[in-house]
Amino acid sequence: MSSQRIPGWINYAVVPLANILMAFFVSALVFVYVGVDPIDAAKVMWEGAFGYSEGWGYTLYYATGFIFTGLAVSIAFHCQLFNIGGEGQAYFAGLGVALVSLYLGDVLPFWLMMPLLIIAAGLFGAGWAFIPAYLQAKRGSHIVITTIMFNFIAASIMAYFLVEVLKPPMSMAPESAVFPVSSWIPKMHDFLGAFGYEMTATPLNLTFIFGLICAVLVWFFLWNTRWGYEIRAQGFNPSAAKYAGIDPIKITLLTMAVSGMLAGFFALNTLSGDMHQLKLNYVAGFGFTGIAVSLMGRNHPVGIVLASILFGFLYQGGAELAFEFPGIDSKIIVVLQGLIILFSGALEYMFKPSIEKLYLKATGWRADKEEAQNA
Amino acid sequence: MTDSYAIELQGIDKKFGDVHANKAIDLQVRKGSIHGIVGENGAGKSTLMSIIYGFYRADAGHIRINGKEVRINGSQDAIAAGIGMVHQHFMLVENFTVLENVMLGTEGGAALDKGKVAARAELERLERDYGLEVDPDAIIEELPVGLQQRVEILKALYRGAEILILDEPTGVLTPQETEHLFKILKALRDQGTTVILITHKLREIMAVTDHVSVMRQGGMVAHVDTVDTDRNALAELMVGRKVRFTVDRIAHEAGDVRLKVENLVVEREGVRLINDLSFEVRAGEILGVAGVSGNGQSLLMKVLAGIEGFTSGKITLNGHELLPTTTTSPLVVREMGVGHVPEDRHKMGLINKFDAKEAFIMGYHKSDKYNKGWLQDKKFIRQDTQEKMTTWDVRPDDPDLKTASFSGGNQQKIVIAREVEKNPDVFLVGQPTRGVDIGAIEFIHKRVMDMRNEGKAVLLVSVELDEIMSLSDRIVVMYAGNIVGELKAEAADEKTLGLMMANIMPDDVDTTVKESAHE
Amino acid sequence: APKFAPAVVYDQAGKNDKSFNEAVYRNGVLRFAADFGPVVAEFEPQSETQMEQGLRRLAQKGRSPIIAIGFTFGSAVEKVAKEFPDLQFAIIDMVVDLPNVQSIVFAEHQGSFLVGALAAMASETDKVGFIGGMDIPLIRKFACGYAQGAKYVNYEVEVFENMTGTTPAAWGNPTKGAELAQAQISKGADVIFAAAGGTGIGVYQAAADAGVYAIGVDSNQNYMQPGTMLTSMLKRVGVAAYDSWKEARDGTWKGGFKVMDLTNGGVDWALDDYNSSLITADMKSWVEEIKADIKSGEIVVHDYMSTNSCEM
Amino acid sequence: MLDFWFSWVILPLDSMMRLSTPLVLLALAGMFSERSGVVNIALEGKLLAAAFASASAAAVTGSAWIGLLAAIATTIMVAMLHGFATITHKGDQIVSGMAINILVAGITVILGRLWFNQGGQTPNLRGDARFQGIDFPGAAWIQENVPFVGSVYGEILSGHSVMLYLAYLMVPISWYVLFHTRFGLRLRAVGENPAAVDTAGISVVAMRYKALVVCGILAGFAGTYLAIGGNTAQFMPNMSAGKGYIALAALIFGKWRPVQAMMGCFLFGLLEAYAIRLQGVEIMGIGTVPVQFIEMVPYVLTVVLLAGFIGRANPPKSVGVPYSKERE
Ligand SMILES: Nc1ncnc2c1ncn2[C@@H]1O[C@H](COP(=O)(O)OP(=O)(O)OP(=O)(O)O)[C@@H](O)[C@H]1O
Ligand SMILES: Nc1ncnc2c1ncn2[C@@H]1O[C@H](COP(=O)(O)OP(=O)(O)OP(=O)(O)O)[C@@H](O)[C@H]1O
Ligand SMILES: [Mg+2]
Ligand SMILES: [Mg+2]
Repeated sequence: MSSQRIPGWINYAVVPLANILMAFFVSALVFVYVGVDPIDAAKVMWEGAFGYSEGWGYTLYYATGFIFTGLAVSIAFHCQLFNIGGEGQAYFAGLGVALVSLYLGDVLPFWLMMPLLIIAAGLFGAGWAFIPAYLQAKRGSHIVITTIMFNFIAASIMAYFLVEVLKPPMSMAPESAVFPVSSWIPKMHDFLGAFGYEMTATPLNLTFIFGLICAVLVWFFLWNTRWGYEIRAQGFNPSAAKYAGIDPIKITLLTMAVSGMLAGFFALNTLSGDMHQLKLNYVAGFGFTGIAVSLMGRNHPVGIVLASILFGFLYQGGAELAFEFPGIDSKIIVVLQGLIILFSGALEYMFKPSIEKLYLKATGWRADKEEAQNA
Repeated sequence: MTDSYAIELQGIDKKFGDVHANKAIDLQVRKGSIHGIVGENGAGKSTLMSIIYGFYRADAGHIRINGKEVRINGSQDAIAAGIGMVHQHFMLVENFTVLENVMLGTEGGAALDKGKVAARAELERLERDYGLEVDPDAIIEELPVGLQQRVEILKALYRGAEILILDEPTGVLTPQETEHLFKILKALRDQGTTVILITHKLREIMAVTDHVSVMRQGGMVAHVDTVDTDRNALAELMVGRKVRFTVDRIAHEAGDVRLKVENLVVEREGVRLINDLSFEVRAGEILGVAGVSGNGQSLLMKVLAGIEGFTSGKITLNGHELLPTTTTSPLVVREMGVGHVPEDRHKMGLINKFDAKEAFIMGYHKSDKYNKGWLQDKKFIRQDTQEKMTTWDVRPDDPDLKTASFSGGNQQKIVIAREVEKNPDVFLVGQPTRGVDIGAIEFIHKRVMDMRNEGKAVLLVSVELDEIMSLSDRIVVMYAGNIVGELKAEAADEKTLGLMMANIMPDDVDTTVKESAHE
Repeated sequence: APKFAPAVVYDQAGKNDKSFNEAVYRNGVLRFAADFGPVVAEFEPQSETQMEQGLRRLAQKGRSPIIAIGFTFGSAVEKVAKEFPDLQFAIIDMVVDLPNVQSIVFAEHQGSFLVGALAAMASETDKVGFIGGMDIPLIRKFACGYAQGAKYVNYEVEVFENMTGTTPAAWGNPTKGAELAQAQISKGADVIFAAAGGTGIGVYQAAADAGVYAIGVDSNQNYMQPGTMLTSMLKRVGVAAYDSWKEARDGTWKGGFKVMDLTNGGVDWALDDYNSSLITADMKSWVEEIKADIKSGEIVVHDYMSTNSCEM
Repeated sequence: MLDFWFSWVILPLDSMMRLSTPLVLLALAGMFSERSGVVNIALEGKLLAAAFASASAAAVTGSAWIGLLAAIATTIMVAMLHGFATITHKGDQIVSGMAINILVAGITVILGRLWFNQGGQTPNLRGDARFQGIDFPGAAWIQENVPFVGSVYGEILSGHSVMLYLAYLMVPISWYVLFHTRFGLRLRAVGENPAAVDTAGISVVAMRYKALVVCGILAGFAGTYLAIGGNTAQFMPNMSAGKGYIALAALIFGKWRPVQAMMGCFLFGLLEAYAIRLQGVEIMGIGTVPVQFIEMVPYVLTVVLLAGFIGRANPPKSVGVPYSKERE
């Protein structure tokens, strides 16, 4: 339609930017209302997130988590599947990571643990996504509702495991024992330190690199393999996909399994990379935020990496805000998040027509000419 | 004189994004007349009617009803102005009863139960007066399409429409039903109702209308009185030049049986949609399948193409036997040497958001030719696409252009090129010229005929009788999931086929052909 | 010793939970501020991750001593204290065996014994209730002490016991608390002790609505439903925090194990204007007598956590 | 025997009545919205917003009824935001629902903290500032003197707040509105085939907004019950605790019909009542029951139902699809 005359950068850069700015603007109003100068707050957040190497470390650490949950949501989106279950999939994957780390960590060396952990996280995440996928593909259940339900089911199961199975005797907190060191993913500062680069200690770990690799792989997978072709075909037009011999059941299962696997990798960053033990509710909403990340990143790996960094900034900057302004609630970041999802997801189309119109107006003489030529 | 017009349109203009669906349309419809509107697919007929009915809002222009300028901002304004419309795609709530559908919007008060009593009485009166019987308590989704359409007409009458717009009402009707409908329309006209009728069937235009307007590419190109024109003249007005309906046919002997269907049964949720169907197609012949849509032709094509399974019977495709237990898929069927041009290019044949490169490998995307190990061979795909686009004269010949950006005719060329280039022995073709212009039609018809001449077995499904008659060697007619008769092309004429489509066997038709197919 | 720069990290319930955390805030932070100026840095984490981040963040700023409120901080304190061996840490309700960590634990069983005794004295139905928050040994310790106290006063007393949940969510579910209280009241309980954090708010409300007594926990919660709050079992976490900071300020801070019990006033029962009319002189003298007996060792209250069971 | 009956039948049923109340109201709220074609995973946020508004307004004015009005006004506003995104701007209904849930979870705490300075809680309410239990005539006497059934009247039916009775009254009212009024007919139609409604001269946009207003009102009642109508007397952060999703599950369970949805709520309420009571309790012969498994039953049941294992749950046909006349 009219998008033919609108260049891509309007859609992929200007519109999302306008949406974010709107979200920032509204949250600035909230800041003013609670008595904090939004400019000061922004400064604190910026400084805290990017101003020094520790801030960077935290920002990228959070971003790593979002890369996984964002990619997970996006790959499902390409198949027109709305996977709201990233939260549960990441959570459940934690169980896989914990079991492997706790039971094999003492026996196996680091270099064997790493692939095992990746497999465990991926398998458990994929497994938890597989059931809703199967039910959608075979029985026609609505994947959105099923995955929401599976988040709750995962929460109950994990509570059971943490309280009744994994909690060391005599310990009161619902968390597992600390994993053996051989199952720890090296921290970035240790890793860089080995090469002589100094960096402050932060939770940022090598999973970040793995996240970037995953983003590249997802790109290859979606746009350069026959499976990606099938996923997108199925997403755009299921009946045409069927005509082309694409098995909707297989593709749904494949897509959700890959999506769940990516969500599962979240466990690597947080558990193997930083916490070194399984804790109750350790995903802490990252799975849900993945939806916002994916929306903002326009479901493209490059966009998702950028959006992840933005959200990493919000998280780290937000924590920083809570340190600097003890009076304000760090829930304000939750508000900001909600606004970003609202404006760049739900109200995605609010500014689009006016921005397009503006663009057309600015380049109006050309469009008119085009029409004149056509006539 | 103004007040002798029920509807006057002046300068109606409408764009959907870049699609200029209506360009400065002027139209006058005389009170108490039946006014036909014709034009190719996509000419803008439905859009124009929807504007009159307030479903869309025009970007510019004036509407006058009975001489008075009105602003129609929504369907409620149109209804208030006495306009009723039967849409091309029915506007019924499927899980509601007939009565509920009819009263929706004119419930007669906030409490439903009282209104229902009154509505039932009025509905029953209308049904009696116009011979439009339907059970008021029947659930819509359980009614056959013919009856659903009655409900649509009843809805309009119930609202007291003085101007009735019907958008392609006969597409889903049998000839008798069409006949009956036309009787009603004439009765309505004689009582002073104004009727606007959109149809593609020029025969119908000649039979029932008083005046005709012709649309082409969003514009209004002619207004004529029906008595002053004929089919050929209308066809010429529609496409802008002389139309040639026939394709040259070389006489030759058909070869071996390439496609054989024996006692095919397809059931869905306990309903037999295809009922004990048998036929065969030989190399070098075109078997045409005629029938009112909805009689199982589409399903038959899907089953043959491996998209859907079947319940019992046997299919032999190019020497490969398929039983209900055989695991097939469109991919497997293609491997057996079958090409398939689906009925609906937007729903099946293409993916609007894919670019031409991707469109050209649909269904063949797994073949080794297009893949190098795990990755697709993008360079080769591009080059291959480029070549095909050039040979098939697809315009513009840009492999990176999104499918949606091609015109209908060129989109259809892409689909046909993709399937023909694989050189299949069995060629399944559904509605190959739906919504494409006459130039493309000639081109496509010629290619289908070439396939026959090259010795392929072609199965052609079409609702266009002209198309069926000009291409086929033999014609079978489907009704309610079965073949009700077979004709040699020479013996076929519209009247005979029409009767057969309504399951009425003219005396001179040899209905024994069906049995002989069993041998 | 490191530079004195005190700090506190609350648990996820936040400093206004009207109970455990609030006790630290009111009787620790505010009192310390009143005495020495606003020097204590506070942090309220929003998530599991932020608990550790908050601790580390305060440590990186050179804060010392840093007090972590609650056993949920166990592993975080252990990790961060190891990373910053030169700083001082303290943790409440948990033992972290590091030289730079002060582990402060309370003799909750003793305090619970006292309020259990009071409950039995006040009960007319001879049925009393206990509602715990998260089902963990620590809360079982409260329950067990409470039951012992009640039975000590009246062997006939029946004690209903319910827990709210198994996860930290159990600390903040007043609806569930009220449901459990109503059930116990319907079964005849006329005094209910809640050791359940924010969940207790619902318990006290339900008791007030039904006109029966409730007993508060950690802070003095007598003010919350005047007239039906029989008393509160005081667990002076605020005092413990205050003391820890003060020791550091005075240079007498030591790592290791610190028990707060009846003897040093770490636990107690509350009597103030809100409940003075509910506690008769007899009750008061009897409970004070029991208190003295526990201090002297005449009464030995069994500690659930010593055997992981309420059986002696 | 009588004791067992009382402890394990009567009291859980009594609990169920209270625990199901917000669910019933929310499920009805969801029903109106989904029947009109707007998927409502924002119920959670609407509930929370209403709870906060009612408790705040009641705290400030001292009147529970003003609390109710404030809650209704607030949820209507939230519903309008939802409508603005999904109806006016054709935004994704699920994404906007998520946005609302997250936004409300944050904003209630911030405002609560700012206004009342109690860590996001609102002050504890007394007297007229909350809805209190109403005892039916002779409830205590009947309960005492009529064995078994007396407690049904005295314990289960009597003694709840007016909000609870209002909530259950909403069920027949909703049923009547949905199936026996013009509004209901149009509502059901617009969720099935909005184009049919449009061409019948009814504005789809207006219908959906109206449905969301009704949804807002009912969610307002739900939140009010949660905060000041049941046995709590204040707002606490995140006190909705997933009830919005359970209500959604009950709605699906009830196949988008009011009475059946209420039954679903009863089932889930009863399960919760047992889960609460079984926490950490030793049952002879079994030991302690892991209540986590009881807690997840509603979710599992919903999944099983959606998969068609126990009958089909056919949602309104156009639910989740923004109504647009433009193709593609
Ligand atoms: N809602 C819509 N959104 C976008 N484009 C539309 C819409 N409706 C129609 N169009 C486009 O406008 C043009 C005119 O369509 P319209 O349906 O009016 O044609 P028509 O003459 O009724 O064709 P047919 O004979 O196939 O019914 C076509 O190009 C069509 O694709
Ligand atoms: N559903 C639709 N939504 C939007 N645009 C459409 C839709 N269907 C068709 N179009 C666009 O409308 C235009 C007209 O479509 P149509 O299929 O009638 O082809 P056409 O223009 O008549 O082709 P040709 O010129 O080859 O006959 C094309 O540009 C097509 O891409
Ligand atoms: Mg049309
Ligand atoms: Mg055309």
